[in-house]
Amino acid sequence: MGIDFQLAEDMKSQGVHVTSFESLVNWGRASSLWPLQFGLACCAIEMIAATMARYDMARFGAEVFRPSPRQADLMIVAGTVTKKMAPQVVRLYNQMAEPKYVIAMGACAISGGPFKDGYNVLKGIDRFIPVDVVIPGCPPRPEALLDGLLTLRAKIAREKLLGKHRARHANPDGTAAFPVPEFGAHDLEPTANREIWNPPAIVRDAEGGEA
Amino acid sequence: MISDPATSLTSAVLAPAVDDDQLLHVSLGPQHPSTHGVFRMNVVLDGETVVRLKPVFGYLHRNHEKIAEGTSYLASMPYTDRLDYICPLSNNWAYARAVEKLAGIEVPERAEFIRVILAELTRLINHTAFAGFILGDMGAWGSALMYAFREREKILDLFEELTGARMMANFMRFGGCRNDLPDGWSAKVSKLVDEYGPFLDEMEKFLVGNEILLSRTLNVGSLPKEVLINGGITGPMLRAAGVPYDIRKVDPYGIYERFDFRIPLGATGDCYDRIMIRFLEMRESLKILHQALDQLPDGSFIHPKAKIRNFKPPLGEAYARIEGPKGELGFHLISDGSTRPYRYRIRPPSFINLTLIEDMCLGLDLADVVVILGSIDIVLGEVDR
Amino acid sequence: MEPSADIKRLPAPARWSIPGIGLLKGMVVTAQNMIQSYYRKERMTTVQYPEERAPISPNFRNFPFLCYDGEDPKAGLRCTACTICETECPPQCIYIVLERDANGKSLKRPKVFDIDVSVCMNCGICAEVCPFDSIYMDGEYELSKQDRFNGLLFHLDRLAKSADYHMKLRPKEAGEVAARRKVEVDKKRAVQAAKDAKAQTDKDMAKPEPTTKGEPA
Amino acid sequence: MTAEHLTPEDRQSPDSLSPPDRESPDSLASPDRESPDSLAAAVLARLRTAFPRAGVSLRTNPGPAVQHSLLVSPADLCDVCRFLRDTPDLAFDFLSNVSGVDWPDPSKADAVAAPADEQGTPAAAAGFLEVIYHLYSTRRRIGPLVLRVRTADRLSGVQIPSVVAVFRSAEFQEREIFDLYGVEFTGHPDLRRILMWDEFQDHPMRKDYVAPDDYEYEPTPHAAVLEKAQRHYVQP
Repeated sequence: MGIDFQLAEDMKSQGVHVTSFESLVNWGRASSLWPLQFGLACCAIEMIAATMARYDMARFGAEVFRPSPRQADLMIVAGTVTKKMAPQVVRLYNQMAEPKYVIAMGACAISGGPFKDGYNVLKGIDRFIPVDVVIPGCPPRPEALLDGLLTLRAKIAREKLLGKHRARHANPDGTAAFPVPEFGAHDLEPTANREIWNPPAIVRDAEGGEA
Repeated sequence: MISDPATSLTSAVLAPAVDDDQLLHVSLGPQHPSTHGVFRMNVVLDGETVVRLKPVFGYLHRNHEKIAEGTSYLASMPYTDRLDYICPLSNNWAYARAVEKLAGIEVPERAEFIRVILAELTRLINHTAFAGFILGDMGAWGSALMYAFREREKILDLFEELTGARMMANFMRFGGCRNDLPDGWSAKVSKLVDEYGPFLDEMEKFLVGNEILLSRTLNVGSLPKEVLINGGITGPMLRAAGVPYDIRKVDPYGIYERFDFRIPLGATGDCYDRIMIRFLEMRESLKILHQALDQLPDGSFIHPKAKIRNFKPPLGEAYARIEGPKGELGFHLISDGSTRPYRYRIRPPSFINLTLIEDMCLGLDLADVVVILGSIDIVLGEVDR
Repeated sequence: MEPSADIKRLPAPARWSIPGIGLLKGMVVTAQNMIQSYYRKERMTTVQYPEERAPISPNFRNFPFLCYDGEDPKAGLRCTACTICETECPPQCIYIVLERDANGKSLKRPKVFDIDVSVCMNCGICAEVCPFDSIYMDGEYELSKQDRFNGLLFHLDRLAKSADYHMKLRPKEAGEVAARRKVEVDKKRAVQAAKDAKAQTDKDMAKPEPTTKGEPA
Repeated sequence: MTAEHLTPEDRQSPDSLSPPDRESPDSLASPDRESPDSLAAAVLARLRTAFPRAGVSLRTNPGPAVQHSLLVSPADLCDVCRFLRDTPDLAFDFLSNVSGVDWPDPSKADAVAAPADEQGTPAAAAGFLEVIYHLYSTRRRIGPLVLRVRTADRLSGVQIPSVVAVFRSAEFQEREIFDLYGVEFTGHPDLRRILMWDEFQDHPMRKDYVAPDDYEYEPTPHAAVLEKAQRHYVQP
């Protein structure tokens, strides 16, 4: 179905641009990712710094921070997600229209980070919503956020619109909304969405090494 | 004179003028562009007028105090960076000071100078970013913040060169600092300090006469002095109302007694004063920086007997406070003689400065709430800890 | 005496002398900034990131790496698996297992050395407390991944970096460390040599000298 | 509208916003600064004369900080605070900090804040919760004056009178202590959980709190975390 890459390049040199519908759609999506204006903690300051003059996220078409989830394509989870905040984050994600992407920026959003032992800290937002790109660091430099954005763009460019491995948003049966956890007496209920959160089992031998 | 400042305003909280079903209940936050993070306010409106305002906290409650009670004294130092994440070095200093008080550690002179320089640079960062953020709250999202962050990046580059991180410095140690100043660093700071005055002029020209800013801030959110003191308000908020209370002067710590600077005061304590007082404080910070850089002595940057590992302060407790950029930042530590603090409590200025937010907002419009919240200058990492 | 206020104000009518003059003044500042951004260096702040990178201070620390001497990352590893960094690490993102030989004797090197960079808070305490000059902070920051579980748990092979890399990253610090280590190694070598020589002389002393005797005249 | 703003001349020069010379910086310094170790004892003497029957005793701090404290019985707390605030020559008008402390082992509490004389209340048999107040005087520029109040026990006798009616700044801090330690402040106008959600039932800052188990994926565990993580390990 695709076009021969070499042929396309040859034609480009003669001024004829040929592309597949899929790459055109993906190019459009990747080039104007509007993030949700949503800062949680320290990483949000670096996120703001990334949008400011020095790093200028506008060069990647991602400077239009939208205060409403309905208008946003990208959720940058920038900071610690506490258990008290987690239902709101999931709800905001559910309110975003497909196609939607999530960047977990910084240690806290990925895994709870330095605060993971806290009683009110969620150990990674990937327990409740699918995360596309993770950016380690505490906080990551603004350049690292831009690098994460480029990783996401590369991922979007490879997305399939049809077939078995098509993207979630291209699948009519795919879920767009994920269950929102409820506040329990001691913890969130449920503590994770088992459908999307399946960490690898850690196997240790008697000495503690990896078996 | 108010006879009992604590109760005068709580009793003055107006009874709703119309029937309850006529009132509009609005939840501002936790995801809201002008709540400075994940802060939430449940506002009850009669038309546009605020008749009730209840802040809701805890969306960024990261259990710093609990984590600190389970780990060594040193390991809490990088966590203090993440309290008020706009000014980590002030937090470092407050914590280091509390531990030094708890264990009776002396700090060498050079380290004190380095600390003063860093704390005042942090104040510049905070107040500059404040000016950008509050303009964003008034609808000028963009220009002011861009200028503020442009200058902030210059200071962050200096921090990165000295401490190794743009924001999370983890720089101070009990009895000094982690490392000495790199070659040529103080010359760079001098250059920055020289260039900062013109930037402040530009920023003032940009803001001060602006009619929109004036009409949004004049006579908005002021309270009597006695009420503010009783409500635990500290920092620029209190000084904007004309109370000469700055811990650098009234309870001097470090080497602030050696420097010549003034405490700028406001008159009414409305939002306009709160913005302007920060510009004046930045000018004073520049003065302190000039003096500190001129007098910077040679010597050791850390006490030679300072311990990094297995640090055990003696039995006892200590409360130490510094004048953070947002107000009085205190640490209350209780040691039971082991390597871990028995009680580790932070007195967060942002949190306690919010005590009177309802009193400030009552009877004003919803749009004023956003400006008042911005003028309090909170950082959620410190509010919820 | 109540101190006077520093923020002065004018009575109301003066404020409205020319409506909008304050706004215009602000706009002049914006216009100046815009125009200057084409020719004044301090106003041209944008760094065209993926194509060019702003100079980053050699002091910048992001994640730790393990330093090894020589060519072989396994043999030259300075780490002795003492677990000081593991215990001091504030967010507990380091995991070390000591390697032992068949008899259970410590080989003084790590069998497993994992750092979970999805937890690491870049504080640098591990590098600060390491007594063996083994762990240092790296300046690498372009580490975004699509998979947290496989991409962000760094094992020994990913963490080990040569002393030359350290030297390139932070010449000043690495130079000092190298000089100190050289002195130590020399000292150790001298001590060892002295010990060997002593052992040799002891051996020689203990033994009678048959060679000279049996030597034909 | 009675709006005013900066004079145009004021905005000309960089230092224009500051008046030339208001006062020398020294005038802000303390007129009568007392050393912190004598402060608690001096205040205690005043309290003894004012409230002869109040349960107030001195507790010494063994550490180098020498911030001695006054142990106040819960019943007298509000009267003592109001006296400290309203007496002109004391004028402790600023309640800076309120800390909660959990003492399951009461002997530890007495080690940190040792009874100064025999009059000090004998150590409680069971553990208790403690609330510590740090008072300052903005007018006299002295402090901190440390007050401590103890609950009867850690289970049901956790009531302490609220000082919000005297110091507004205690409002959110008392709510926080109620939330995290479970001290019930009687008379507090709005005693609800502040940091945790309303349905939450535990008091997480207490020493015996057990955090929920979410240690399924811990690739780098050791010490206490290792024990928790091991429960989720798959045996090879």
